[in-house]
Amino acid sequence: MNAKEIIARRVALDVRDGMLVNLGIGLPSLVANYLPDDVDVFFQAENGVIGLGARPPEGMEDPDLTDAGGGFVTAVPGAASIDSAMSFGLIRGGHLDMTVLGGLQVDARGYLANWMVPGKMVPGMGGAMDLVAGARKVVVSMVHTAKGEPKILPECTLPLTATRRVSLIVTEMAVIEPTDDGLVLREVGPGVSVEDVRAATAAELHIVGDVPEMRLT
Amino acid sequence: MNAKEIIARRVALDVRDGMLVNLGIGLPSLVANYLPDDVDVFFQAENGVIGLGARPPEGMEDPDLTDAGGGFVTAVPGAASIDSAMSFGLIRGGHLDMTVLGGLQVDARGYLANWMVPGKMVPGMGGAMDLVAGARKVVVSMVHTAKGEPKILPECTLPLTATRRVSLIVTEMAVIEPTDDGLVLREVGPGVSVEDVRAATAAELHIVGDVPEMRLT
Amino acid sequence: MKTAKKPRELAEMVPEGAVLLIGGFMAVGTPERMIDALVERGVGGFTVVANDTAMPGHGIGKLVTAGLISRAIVSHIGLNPETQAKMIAGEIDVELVPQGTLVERIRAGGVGLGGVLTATGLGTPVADGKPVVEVDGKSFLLEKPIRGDFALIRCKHADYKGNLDYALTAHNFNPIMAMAADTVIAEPQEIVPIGAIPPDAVKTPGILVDHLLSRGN
Amino acid sequence: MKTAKKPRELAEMVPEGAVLLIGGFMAVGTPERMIDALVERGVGGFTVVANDTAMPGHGIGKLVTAGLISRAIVSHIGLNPETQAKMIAGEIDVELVPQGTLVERIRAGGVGLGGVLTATGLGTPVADGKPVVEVDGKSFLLEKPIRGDFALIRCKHADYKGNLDYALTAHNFNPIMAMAADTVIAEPQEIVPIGAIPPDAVKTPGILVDHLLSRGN
Repeated sequence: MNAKEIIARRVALDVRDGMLVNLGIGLPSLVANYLPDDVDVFFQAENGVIGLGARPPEGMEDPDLTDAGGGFVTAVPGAASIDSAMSFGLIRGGHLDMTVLGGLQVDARGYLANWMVPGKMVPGMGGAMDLVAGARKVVVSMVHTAKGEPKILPECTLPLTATRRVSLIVTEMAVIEPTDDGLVLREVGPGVSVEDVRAATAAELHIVGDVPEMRLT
Repeated sequence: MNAKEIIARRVALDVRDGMLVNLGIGLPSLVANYLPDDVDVFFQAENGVIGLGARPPEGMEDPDLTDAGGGFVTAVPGAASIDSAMSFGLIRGGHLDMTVLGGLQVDARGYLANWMVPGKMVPGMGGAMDLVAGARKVVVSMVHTAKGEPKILPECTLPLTATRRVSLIVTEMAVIEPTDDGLVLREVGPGVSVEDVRAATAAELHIVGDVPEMRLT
Repeated sequence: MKTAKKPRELAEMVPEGAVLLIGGFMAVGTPERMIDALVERGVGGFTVVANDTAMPGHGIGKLVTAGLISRAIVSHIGLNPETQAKMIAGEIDVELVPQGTLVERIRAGGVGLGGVLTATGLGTPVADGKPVVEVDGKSFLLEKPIRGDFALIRCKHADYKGNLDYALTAHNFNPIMAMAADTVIAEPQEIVPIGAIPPDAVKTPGILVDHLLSRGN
Repeated sequence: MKTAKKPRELAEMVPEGAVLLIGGFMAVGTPERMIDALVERGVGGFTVVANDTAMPGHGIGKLVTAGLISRAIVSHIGLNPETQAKMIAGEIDVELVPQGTLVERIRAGGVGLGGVLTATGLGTPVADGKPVVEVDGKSFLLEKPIRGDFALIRCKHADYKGNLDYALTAHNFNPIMAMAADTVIAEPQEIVPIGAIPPDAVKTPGILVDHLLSRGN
């Protein structure tokens, strides 16, 4: 099982029945593939649909129905179209139960940086800042290191996405919860030791009792 | 012709083709009766309809379609339902071309008081403050005096509705325009002299040249 | 899938002293059966946020008569002499808010904004004690967000997912209030199958709605 | 009754240096024929306010390629390398705004509010130089309203009165932008008779719309 699948499977376990969930483009979008059948959730795409469905069958694409990455999608029964003011009203107003976002860096305060690398990559923040500021639960899903370098740092060196603490960091090596006391290591990845995680993490990790291996189903 | 009809007829002459117009309850609502046939306007009721029509035929009332006074109305072809946020968004955002409101007092600054008499009548401002603050053209339509006492004063003694200068005051005796230089008497009522108007007005009136008698058709 | 609950069951969820956002404009678009259930239960001390207190015997007027309201945040009480009498007697604390400001304050509460900057009310008693913020040389009142413990919503249709639509001038405050309360109770005129309200016709997405009022009592 | 005008006629109304609000999200819900007409005309120096600059060859991307944009106020440019290159070369001045803040700033411009108070962007580069306002002990950024000289709107249907509706995720910024410009030009997929869009289905009332793009070129 590759890193991305581990991450997506683990995040999927935190999705509860009845939630409204936003999945970011890329890795986060994989989470939808691993939801248990008995979990009934609405996926939201910030460009304006509640009740996002899978890719449509060939030839049935509607140019007026895409996800936030611009890809063709379907709408599930009971879906609703909304404009951008309503979409971000729901996000900012705390009506979005969970957002799953990619990350470039997360720090000991639980602050996320995921929208620019000065002088190198300035795509813009899109909806990321509103999502991190407003969603009830913010899950950062990312591979643990970038070219061997830690992405979980004492303090982000990249511009922050928000100064709100994220709820959970899920990587292929660990599940980490930012708390008032700093980052707490809640679970380790399959076959990964606590020491492995420490070695790949630049921020201090707090360990409370035994750290279980993450479940993936 | 009674005072109210004179006022309504005179205000109706200022309604132009294509305008979006809000008529207050009572005297202002009479304006709709005197519009020339060739003027195509949309009436708006702040409770949520653009394209307000006349009272429905007996038995065809819809409890979900009323004007801002709670009376049954119809909707004209091309009407739109809007919620209160949109309704007042249009008013506050300058999309309403003209509002016609009743008045208790107007003063030399062109400030209107029309929503309460302390200790006596506290109905609440409803939409009046937003209408006066936001409409492009604010026309105050009222009888010139109350029980013989002037209603056009040097300064309002009642709580103001807004500190925005109204566009025009129309009474059965006069058409008065508040300007940077004070109140300018633009027209006199049928059979009314400039001196009659001055005698019934407590605020100073400026006269520029000959003051014509108001047209009523 | 939402469940539909009987009026009595829903009324019992509402504790003494709760803050209730109640839709409607002079009882048009007001959830009358929910109000009847609250009156029958007799628990009160409510803070009611609404456009107005309607008329005795109608909508919110029934809560006034039953003595269940201790505070009212409204734009208008002019058509309900009982509200005025109780206000003068000190039985109901009335805060009068301009209608456009009121709906925008509720929207701000629902969409996670810190307040509303409006010119409406400047220079009037509405401005007393409120901060004035300058933006590009213009002055605006800073009005605070409003949220409720419960929103009582009247709608035309609800589907089994809780998606709502509204009819004509019965929209008014309903779609806005549906965003701004911890628990949202909708009283539909009809409950229809999923899909009967197409995505583009949904005005309140079902994820905002907690409970539907059942057809029967 | 509105008149429908040819793309060339409408493009000629747009002067050099105009501020254009352009609907769409990665070119979904973007008025492509209006953009083609602007490219063909070749007058530029525009400030474009939009969610993003799409991709080369699509929507706003065509304005970028043609060199008609001198300033862009957008939430995302990540999918258009030409925008990034022109930004680095100093040919386009790019202001990046969080998506929820951007749409709310445009709404504020349209509905006459003095600004937007949002927690989004606090503690990030977005906050640089902006006032922070405290409300009940919480901090919010004060973001200014945005208005355009023109709004270019894509819709599903328009009727002869200019009432508009939208489809699925092609709503996005369009209904909000239709409130916030001096001149509003709508590009409908279909023009339909009055009444074909029922009052409850109208999302942009015709009184907001100045011009419809004709069916043919």
